[in-house]
Amino acid sequence: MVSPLSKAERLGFGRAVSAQEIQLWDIDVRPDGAGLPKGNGSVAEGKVLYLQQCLSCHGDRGLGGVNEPLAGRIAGDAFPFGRDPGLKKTIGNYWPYATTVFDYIRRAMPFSQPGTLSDDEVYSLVAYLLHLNDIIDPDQHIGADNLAAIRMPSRHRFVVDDRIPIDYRHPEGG
Amino acid sequence: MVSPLSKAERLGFGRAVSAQEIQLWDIDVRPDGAGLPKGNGSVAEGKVLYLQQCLSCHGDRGLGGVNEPLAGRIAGDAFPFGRDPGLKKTIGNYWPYATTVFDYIRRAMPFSQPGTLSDDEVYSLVAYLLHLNDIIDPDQHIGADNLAAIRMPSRHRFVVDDRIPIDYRHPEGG
Amino acid sequence: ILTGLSGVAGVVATRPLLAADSAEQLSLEKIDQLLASTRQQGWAPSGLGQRSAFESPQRLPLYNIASGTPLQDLHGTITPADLHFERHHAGVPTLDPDMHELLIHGMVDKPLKFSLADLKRMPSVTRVCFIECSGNLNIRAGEKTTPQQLSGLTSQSEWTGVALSTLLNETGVKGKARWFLAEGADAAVLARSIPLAKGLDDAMIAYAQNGEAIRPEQGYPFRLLLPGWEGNTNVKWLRRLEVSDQPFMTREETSKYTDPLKSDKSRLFSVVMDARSIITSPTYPSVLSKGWTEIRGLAWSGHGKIVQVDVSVDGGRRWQKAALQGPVLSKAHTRFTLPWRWDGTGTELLSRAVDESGYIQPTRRQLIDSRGLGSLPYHLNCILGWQVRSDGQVLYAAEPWA
Amino acid sequence: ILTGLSGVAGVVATRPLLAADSAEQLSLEKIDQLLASTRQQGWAPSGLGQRSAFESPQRLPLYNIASGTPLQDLHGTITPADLHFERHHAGVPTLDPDMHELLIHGMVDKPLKFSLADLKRMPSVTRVCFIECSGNLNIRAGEKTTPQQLSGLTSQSEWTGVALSTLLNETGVKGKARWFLAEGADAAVLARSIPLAKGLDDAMIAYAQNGEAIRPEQGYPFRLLLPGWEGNTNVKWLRRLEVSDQPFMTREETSKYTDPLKSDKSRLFSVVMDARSIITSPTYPSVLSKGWTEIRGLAWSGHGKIVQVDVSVDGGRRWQKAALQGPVLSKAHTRFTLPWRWDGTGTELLSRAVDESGYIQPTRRQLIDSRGLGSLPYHLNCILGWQVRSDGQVLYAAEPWA
Ligand code: HEC
Ligand code: HEC
Ligand SMILES: [Ca+2]
Ligand SMILES: [Ca+2]
Ligand SMILES: [Ca+2]
Ligand SMILES: [Ca+2]
Ligand SMILES: [Ca+2]
Ligand SMILES: [Ca+2]
Ligand SMILES: [Co+2]
Ligand SMILES: [Co+2]
Repeated sequence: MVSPLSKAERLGFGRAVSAQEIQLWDIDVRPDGAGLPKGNGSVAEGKVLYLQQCLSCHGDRGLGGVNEPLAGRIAGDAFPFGRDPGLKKTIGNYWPYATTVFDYIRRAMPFSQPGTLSDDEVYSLVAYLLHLNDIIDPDQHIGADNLAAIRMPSRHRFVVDDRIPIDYRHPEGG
Repeated sequence: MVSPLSKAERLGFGRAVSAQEIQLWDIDVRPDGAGLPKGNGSVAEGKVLYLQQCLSCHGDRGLGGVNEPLAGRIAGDAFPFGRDPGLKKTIGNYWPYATTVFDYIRRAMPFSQPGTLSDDEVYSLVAYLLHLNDIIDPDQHIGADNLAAIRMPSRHRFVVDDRIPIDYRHPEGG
Repeated sequence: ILTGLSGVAGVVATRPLLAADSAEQLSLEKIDQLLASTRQQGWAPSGLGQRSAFESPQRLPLYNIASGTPLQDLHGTITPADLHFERHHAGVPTLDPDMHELLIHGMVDKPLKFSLADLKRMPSVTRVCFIECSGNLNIRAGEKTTPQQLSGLTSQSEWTGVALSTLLNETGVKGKARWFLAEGADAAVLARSIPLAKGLDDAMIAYAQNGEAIRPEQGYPFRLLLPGWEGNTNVKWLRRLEVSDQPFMTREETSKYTDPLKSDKSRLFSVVMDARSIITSPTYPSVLSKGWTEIRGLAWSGHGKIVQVDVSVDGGRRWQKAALQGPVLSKAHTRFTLPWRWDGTGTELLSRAVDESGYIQPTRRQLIDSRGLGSLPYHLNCILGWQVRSDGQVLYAAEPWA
Repeated sequence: ILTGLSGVAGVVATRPLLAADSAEQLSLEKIDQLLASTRQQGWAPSGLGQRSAFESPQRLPLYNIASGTPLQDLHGTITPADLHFERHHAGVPTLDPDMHELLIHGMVDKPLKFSLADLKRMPSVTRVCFIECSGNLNIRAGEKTTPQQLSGLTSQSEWTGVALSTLLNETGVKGKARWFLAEGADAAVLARSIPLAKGLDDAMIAYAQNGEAIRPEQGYPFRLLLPGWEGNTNVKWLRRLEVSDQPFMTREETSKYTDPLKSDKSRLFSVVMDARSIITSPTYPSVLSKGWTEIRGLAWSGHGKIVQVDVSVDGGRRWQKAALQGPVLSKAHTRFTLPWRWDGTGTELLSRAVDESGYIQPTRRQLIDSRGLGSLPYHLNCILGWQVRSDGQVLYAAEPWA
């Protein structure tokens, strides 16, 4: 792709921003781990937080809540979603990247107080949810150093829509 | 002009209407007198009505009211409106057809109680206004038989826009 | 993760006025403000949306008989229905759509009354076009005049309705018919004579505006729509069409809406709106700052499509072709734009529309010379100017009368 | 003066159900009603218009996360802004336009923040296009389902804003950049990865909708507009664009908005909305009467222009080409119509859109066969049917699942 941008004259709009201004909003976490903040958490800490802040909506151990189910695997890591519309998608049976769990919880959860969890707390909640989904052992810590390396069970199931040309570089990471 | 209508199939919409339904709405009066209702009126009766129902807005003898001036001639029936934007247009110095006076008063006046004048009352008001504009004598009656024949002073000043093709048949009447 | 930040220093150097000091710390208050909307749930979905509390566009009521569209506040080409200009002669009537009918009679084979339900079931047509009052231009405007105050009596909608030709096909039309009277159900019982040729060309009985039922001020439950013709002929609250062999010479087409000429004549039935344009930005009351800006405006013509708009940024010495935002539609407000880098010196901005008939928007002087000063209350479609003062103030600059 | 009335008798004879008896006298009450609106002044001009008291179109809120456009009540192609569908993940935030800015950073030469004032001063583009939630179709709809309930999560506006390419020209973009993240300032901080190619093609930062400031529910003060792409990618309340060499794999493009296939794979980035159409009239809850009517609907495609819409009035045995209301725009709701004379026998109405890429709107069976039943929650653009019962009732007729 050749950028058409180089040719046009700049108009001079926009203001320069400080690193802090960028940092404040730059909360995304990519599959290759770019964006993961310093810190780490544990399954045990995550469980305590989950009981306090998540259980009411997502149910005991991530199941049976009024909102999305968060846990559950399919035997043999089968992936029959395309054939069975009744199947519930969970982190364990569907989500291709563990980094997305961190990214999403930090963005949007808990639903009524988003943005209130510390980075360590988010790591702990990710650890607990990965554990609930049988992806990590109960004593495994999750942090900036290892989250991107977690290989999710359904990672290999995802294909990019090839019906239109998207110049797609496969994201690195788990 | 060839009507393109003859070719298309009728769809069957609309309902037939009674003569009374048409009559109730068919209030227009054309320059050739078509539409003039039976009846007649006098300048004297018109003056009484005018004082009661029109004076408050249009002023004494059609002048100096808060709303449109209704009377006034230009010496020699000159027509310098295109050159002098300050000139006030009146029935006497501008209106091309007397039938329009009847049509408009019956439609729209008095402003806050339109539609309340009898046809005879409208004829009388027309008579009074034509008299105020020095178009008829004070003792002349105005009615269905003679209104269309009144020749208005500026009648000959009006030309149809010739910059676009309008298939224009000159209206008959005064 | 702060890729690209290395560029900031360079930006600071070259654009000191705009650059934030990257060493400067954000206050806690500022941080809260930058994150506030992401920390609490917003409002739930609703049956009807509302404008942002930060926006309050308004029509400008004039003498109790009209209200103008805030042209300087709008973008694109569609006028929101609640900001469509108004001009009425006896206020906005309330009509019950289950009762109100359209009578077609006169020189027809079968007089018929059509209900709104009939119209909605019949073949429909949709088109985007402007409506403009032919009295649209404040002749006496001073320099502190907005586009809305100056010429806000024009608006544009997507109209849907039934082609009048479809209705006349139902009634049939006698061979000698040449005109029809269109009459409203308002307290002015406003009536205009329309050549049948226009009625069979592109006239429509419109019951919808921008997708929804036509608004009361625009003629609910339906109006006559005559694309490109002066607003007054687009009779609202339509109740009756009488087909005739001659015009009716109503007060609206004799006492009013005629154009006195310098030849001591007066022009009847000057119904087509000639091409015109107006710059909508920058205009009063905006204050311009130096540098790049986009000159924007609207151009339209009752004769068809706009083919060109010229803009002058030096009071008319040189003219540049503005870009026209497509699709350019016939008889429709057409958005034009011209990039401009203002150097801070006083000047005057002008725009000039050209339509597909070859008509070029005239100066006021040209209009006076060809028609006469007394003709100007209607169809005053002259080139309009905006003075940009060196302090950035933008003022309406009327062409001198003499 | 009652020319043409002679025809009345004939009309009465041939259309007895509709004809008024011309001998019948109108009651005094009826006469009063027929003249009422002409006898009293109506309301004065106002700052903002209001709908007729006889009209109350409403969105239909769904589960507190969405609301649908009343497609069956609308005409033409523009959706009034207050009836534009909603879909949000954390409600509608309140953003102060003087504070809210757009940050562009990542693989750019100069990270910059743009204010709304900046955007409004920059080169503007305007286009009409639809937005549609890719989850738009109620899979479990029963027969008493309106178009609004069935697939009301699509609407159309005239959008004005700044081409994203213009903004990226200000920041510069690194040679290896291929994607960007678009992120909202709502409490979901909703984020999607977008290929840079789309960003440089026709993406826009839209600050205006149907001429006025974009409405809160549509992203006030500005949103990302990706013509033809699934609604979720058109990030509202936009606060940040981060340019990158790879996608970010947010929850909205992995856990959600991916399409499981029968091949035991799941499709990421199925972003283009394939062609579809829906008949909007006659549909539930309208009751049809015999005779002539106009079948109406909307067709659209994210791949470009609609080139053909076929309508069947016999459950799919024969198909007729519907008329397309021009101008037909790319990636835009296109109104189609087909005249129809209903004879009173039960039947089924279907519509099928074809776009300029040659794509033909599929049946649900075809979608299941090619993708799998589990893929249907998103991009379910199948042909939709409406059963017309002999009593005139019109009911949604879902294609059988098996
Ligand atoms: C008040 C209710 C509520 C609480 C408390 C809550 N959530 Fe949620 N959660 C939701 C809702 C609603 C959604 C779906 C939001 C959407 O689709 O936009 C959701 C979605 C999620 C998802 C994505 C599910 C998917 O399949 O895409 C995750 C992960 C999640 N929540 C984690 C958490 C965690 C961790 C906590 C506690 C820190 C938490 N939630 C607290 C309501 C809640
Ligand atoms: C309450 C005020 C008021 C009263 C009372 C009133 N008028 Fe008027 N008249 C107006 C207004 C306002 C107009 C202009 C309406 C418009 O332009 O739509 C007008 C216009 C006219 C015109 C047309 C003037 C022109 O130059 O086009 C005539 C003729 C007229 N009135 C006659 C009458 C008569 C006759 C009566 C009494 C029966 C009457 N008016 C009572 C307010 C009034
Ligand atoms: Ca980032
Ligand atoms: Ca810790
Ligand atoms: Ca008549
Ligand atoms: Ca008498
Ligand atoms: Ca005026
Ligand atoms: Ca859905
Ligand atoms: Co005129
Ligand atoms: Co998709």
